[in-house]
Amino acid sequence: MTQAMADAMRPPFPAERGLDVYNKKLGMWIFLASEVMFFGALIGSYVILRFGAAGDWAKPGVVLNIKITAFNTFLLICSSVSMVKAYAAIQDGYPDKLRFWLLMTILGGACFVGIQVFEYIHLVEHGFVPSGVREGSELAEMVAAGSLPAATMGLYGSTFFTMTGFHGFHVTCGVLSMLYLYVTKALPGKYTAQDFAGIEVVGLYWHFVDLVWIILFTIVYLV
Amino acid sequence: MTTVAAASHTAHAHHDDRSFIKKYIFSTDHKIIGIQFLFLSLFFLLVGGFLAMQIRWQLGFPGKPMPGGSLLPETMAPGGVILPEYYIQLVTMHGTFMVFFAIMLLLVGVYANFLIPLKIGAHDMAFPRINMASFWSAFAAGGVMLASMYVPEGAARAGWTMYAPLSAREDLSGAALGQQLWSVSIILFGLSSVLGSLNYITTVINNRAPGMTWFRMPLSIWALFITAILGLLAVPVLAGAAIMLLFEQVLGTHFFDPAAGGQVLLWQHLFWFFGHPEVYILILPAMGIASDLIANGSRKPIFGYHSMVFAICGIAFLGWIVWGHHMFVSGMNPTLGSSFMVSTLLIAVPSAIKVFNWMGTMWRGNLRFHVPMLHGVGFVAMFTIGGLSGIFMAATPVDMFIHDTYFIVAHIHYVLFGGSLFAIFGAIVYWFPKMFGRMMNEGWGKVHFWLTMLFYNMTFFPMHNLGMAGHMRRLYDPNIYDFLKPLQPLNTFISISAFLLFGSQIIFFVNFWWSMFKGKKAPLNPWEDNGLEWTLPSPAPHGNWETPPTVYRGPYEFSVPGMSEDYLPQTKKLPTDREPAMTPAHGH
Amino acid sequence: METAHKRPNYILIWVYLAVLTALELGLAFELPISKNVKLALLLFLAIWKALLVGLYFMHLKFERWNLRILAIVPIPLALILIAAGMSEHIW
Amino acid sequence: MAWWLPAQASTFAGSIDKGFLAILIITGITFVLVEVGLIVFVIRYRARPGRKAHYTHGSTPAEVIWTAIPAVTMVILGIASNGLWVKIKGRSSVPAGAYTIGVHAKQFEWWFTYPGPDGKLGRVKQSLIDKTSNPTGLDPDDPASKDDIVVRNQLHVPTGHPVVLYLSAEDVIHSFYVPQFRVRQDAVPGLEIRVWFEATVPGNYELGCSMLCGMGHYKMRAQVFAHTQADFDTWAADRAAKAKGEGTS
Repeated sequence: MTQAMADAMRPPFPAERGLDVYNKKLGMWIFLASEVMFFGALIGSYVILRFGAAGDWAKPGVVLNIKITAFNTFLLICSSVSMVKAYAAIQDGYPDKLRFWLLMTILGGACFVGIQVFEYIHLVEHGFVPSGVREGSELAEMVAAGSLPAATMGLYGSTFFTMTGFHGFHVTCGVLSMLYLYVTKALPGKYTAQDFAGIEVVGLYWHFVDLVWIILFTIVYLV
Repeated sequence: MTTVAAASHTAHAHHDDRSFIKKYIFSTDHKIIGIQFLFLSLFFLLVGGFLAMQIRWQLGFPGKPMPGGSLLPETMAPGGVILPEYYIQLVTMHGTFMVFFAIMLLLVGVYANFLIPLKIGAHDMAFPRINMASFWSAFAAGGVMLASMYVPEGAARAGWTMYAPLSAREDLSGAALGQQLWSVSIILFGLSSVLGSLNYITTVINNRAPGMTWFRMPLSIWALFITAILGLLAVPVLAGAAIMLLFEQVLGTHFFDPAAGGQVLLWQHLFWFFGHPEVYILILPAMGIASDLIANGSRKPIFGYHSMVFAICGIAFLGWIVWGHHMFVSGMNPTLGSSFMVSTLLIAVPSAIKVFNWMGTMWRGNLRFHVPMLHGVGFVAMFTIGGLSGIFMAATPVDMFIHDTYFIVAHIHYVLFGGSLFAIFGAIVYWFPKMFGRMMNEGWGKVHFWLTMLFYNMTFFPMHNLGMAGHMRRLYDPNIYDFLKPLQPLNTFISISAFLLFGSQIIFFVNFWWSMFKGKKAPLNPWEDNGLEWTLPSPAPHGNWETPPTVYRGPYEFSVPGMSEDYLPQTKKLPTDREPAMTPAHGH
Repeated sequence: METAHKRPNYILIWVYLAVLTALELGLAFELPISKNVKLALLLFLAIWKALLVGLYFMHLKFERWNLRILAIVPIPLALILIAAGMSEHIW
Repeated sequence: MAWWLPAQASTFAGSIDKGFLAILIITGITFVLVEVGLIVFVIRYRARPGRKAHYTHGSTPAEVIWTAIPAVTMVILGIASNGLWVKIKGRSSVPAGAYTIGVHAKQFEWWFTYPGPDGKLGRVKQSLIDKTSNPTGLDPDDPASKDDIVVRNQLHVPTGHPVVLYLSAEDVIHSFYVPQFRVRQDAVPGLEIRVWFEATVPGNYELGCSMLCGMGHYKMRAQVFAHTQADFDTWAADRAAKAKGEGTS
């Protein structure tokens, strides 16, 4: 970022030299550090539980639909690119391009959440629930037939829904805050090449959520 | 709530055009938020104290009807006699309220909020609205926790550490809604804590006044800054664990359920991974505040400022790799036990550095025993006992004997009451003028200090002996055991001392409220201190400074040779001082 | 004053991410390699992707070190927790 | 002596007490040093008119001294304690030929399983647990379980012979604690934890749960009988004969 831009987003109060990053951006990075610990606790519990589990884990793709989730992953990656394009656009001073790319990002995120909700409904219908496998469901029959390991299905359900659920919650928060910025700031054209703090900050959050999904997709769906 | 209503009387001197609600209830001013936190946390301190008195009644006079106990419902204490299930709720809620809602809010909520902008010379926090959200989510968390005591089956009853599976299964604990509300409250509390922490960290990094370099910051600010980092990174782990616990209770997940492959020790690892940094969250700010009080009272620069800073950082760093010492006898891998023992013992080093530096500060000083100084010295004396008794628990073989006995109860109270709470009392008296524009009564403050010191030691010191005799924690009636029967007189003695200790807090309580309305009007700088906050009127106005202060030196320049006064404010420019190389101001 | 920083080619990063995701998907099928090798490869690809997002989209590559430290600090802490938790099962 | 450490009744009770006393001496010296120092400073350096405090920012040699001394002390203490820790709780610490007893903890009672004449504990299965007929879940299909003796709330141990306990918990975490033996170990659901000790003094002791396990935690108590080896053998034979006579375990 250029010095002049950085200065515009600095508080007007003279201060001892800090991190040379404006407050909102620094605050977002600090918040993300705490988010790393939050997801670290959830993912760490999953790793510890799976590592110590008595039996095998269900094979990838048997319970979860990898294809639709792979598409969802792709969607989230695309929305990350559109977010960064929005950021580049306003940095260069094109508010109309910003509006376009931001809208794309919002749509991408909304689709991701929609598909995840669809996936959840589908899974629950098949009998995959946070407590494991629902009695008398399609999956319960598979467990009985031995094509799914009975010993670890409870942990599978617990960890899957907790991790992806909280990720989905974060995506939803991201979509809502981008929508808020889109309506209150981007549409009225309040962002300029000198002041686009909101876009950069929400972008950082959005990329972080994408980053978490990249890890989750690999360790939950593919391993 | 009384807390907010009372805030309204505090500052009528500065009339600005904000409405009453904006000014005192949904305020974004860090000082008002700090005062809100003060009322909230003092309220919970009182609640926690009441619970402790009930615990002590049962232990001192087991099975006897408690005075006023007939007011409690049949499900808690029929005829005033405490029931076992109510007793473990008392134990659980006393720990929860005191750790999360009293001490942590008093230090991190009140003093981080109130002091950071004032002491580094900022207008306000970096994110005032997030700051307000932090208070209101703490308020909600406290409300939920308080409400959980009034649901039909009563409050959570698995101890403040909430060990699963007892906490996770209602058929084993006997409480469903109470346990769930505990989890919900802790999740809200985690949110509040993260919002607060990110605010404190950003403010300290970016919003220091010109000349306020890192090594000119008061130790209280250093401690609060490091504490905020600990809170930022540790509390999300607790929130994650509490979420898993809530899902276990509500959705029937299996994280901690061995029958379905879950792991019981996972909860303990998560809880103590948060819990040990939490212990330092509860003591580091008290150490920082005590440093400020002792330097001021000794009229001497703090001894070894840099090593004090490094000791704070060292404690914070070691705090991440010692959590296993809470789990030596939990069935944890014994090799981990060995490594956790070594890292735990090493914490004695920075703690010793701090104690000796406080003594070094007093050495050849000119000690003024105002009430805050008394509390500062009391802090050092009592924290030393708490720190030393920790070494017994750190040594694994000895811990095997005294783990989960009253020895650990004595230890934690020496650190949290003798340490943190003494520093907090000192801090309240010390910054009372900046908060409310009046001084607290000096004489009654001294009476309160000495009575507290006396009864506090009478209450908690004998607990070491209880623990050495093998008295387990959280026993409803120790007389079940033959070998504990001879300890009953000691337990009764402790209980009577505890009642007297609680009684002497009334003095503080009355002094606090009386001084708020009738106390002596406070001058600008009643303690003749160097800090930036003392250049402001008492109480400090909204927005703090019209023009930012410029800082020329560290905060502990007392008794500088050649000066007529024995203090030298940070903002006073001497002919030899150079202007700081500050970053220029930028307009919009 | 100019755009002193080099702006990365975001579309190229996007192509990278898409290709790496496709590679991961390929690894999810039954392959004649051991489970551990597969796990290592998948983790490697995931970390690569995560680094691409962190370094380019979140601009960590163009930030000062003190901001990078902020982003890195929590990771070893989380790893310590995981390592201790896992060590319960290997003694 | 009720306010001091309880009597020593196991082989490592003496070592643990020595560790306790060593730490008590180290901390005691520090305690006296600090508290007396504080009192002296408070009196000697109290404010008097016309006096000014000595202006100093510290002293590096002093910092080095009070960093180094605690550091060295703590490292020595750690090394010394670790030997004892490994001896008591280490992976391969259980002495060969130790007498095996199964301990099953549940809300709010202790169940002890003695191996009987064959010296082997039968297999247990959580799924077989029945409150009245099979409180510890002993598997009747295992030949080793046929002669096992199951006793509620009474732990009998021989003196002069190491005993290894296999701790299990049925519902929540409990903690096995006999103060005179200086031994404590949590019993954790889902884990089988070994803990050993060797009683030295015959007598009656008390075993308590030291981990909050629910509203009956306070009364989760069992009696411990440390017998001489001869008495213990008589007791065990007696119980075995009784069990045979009843035809059930």
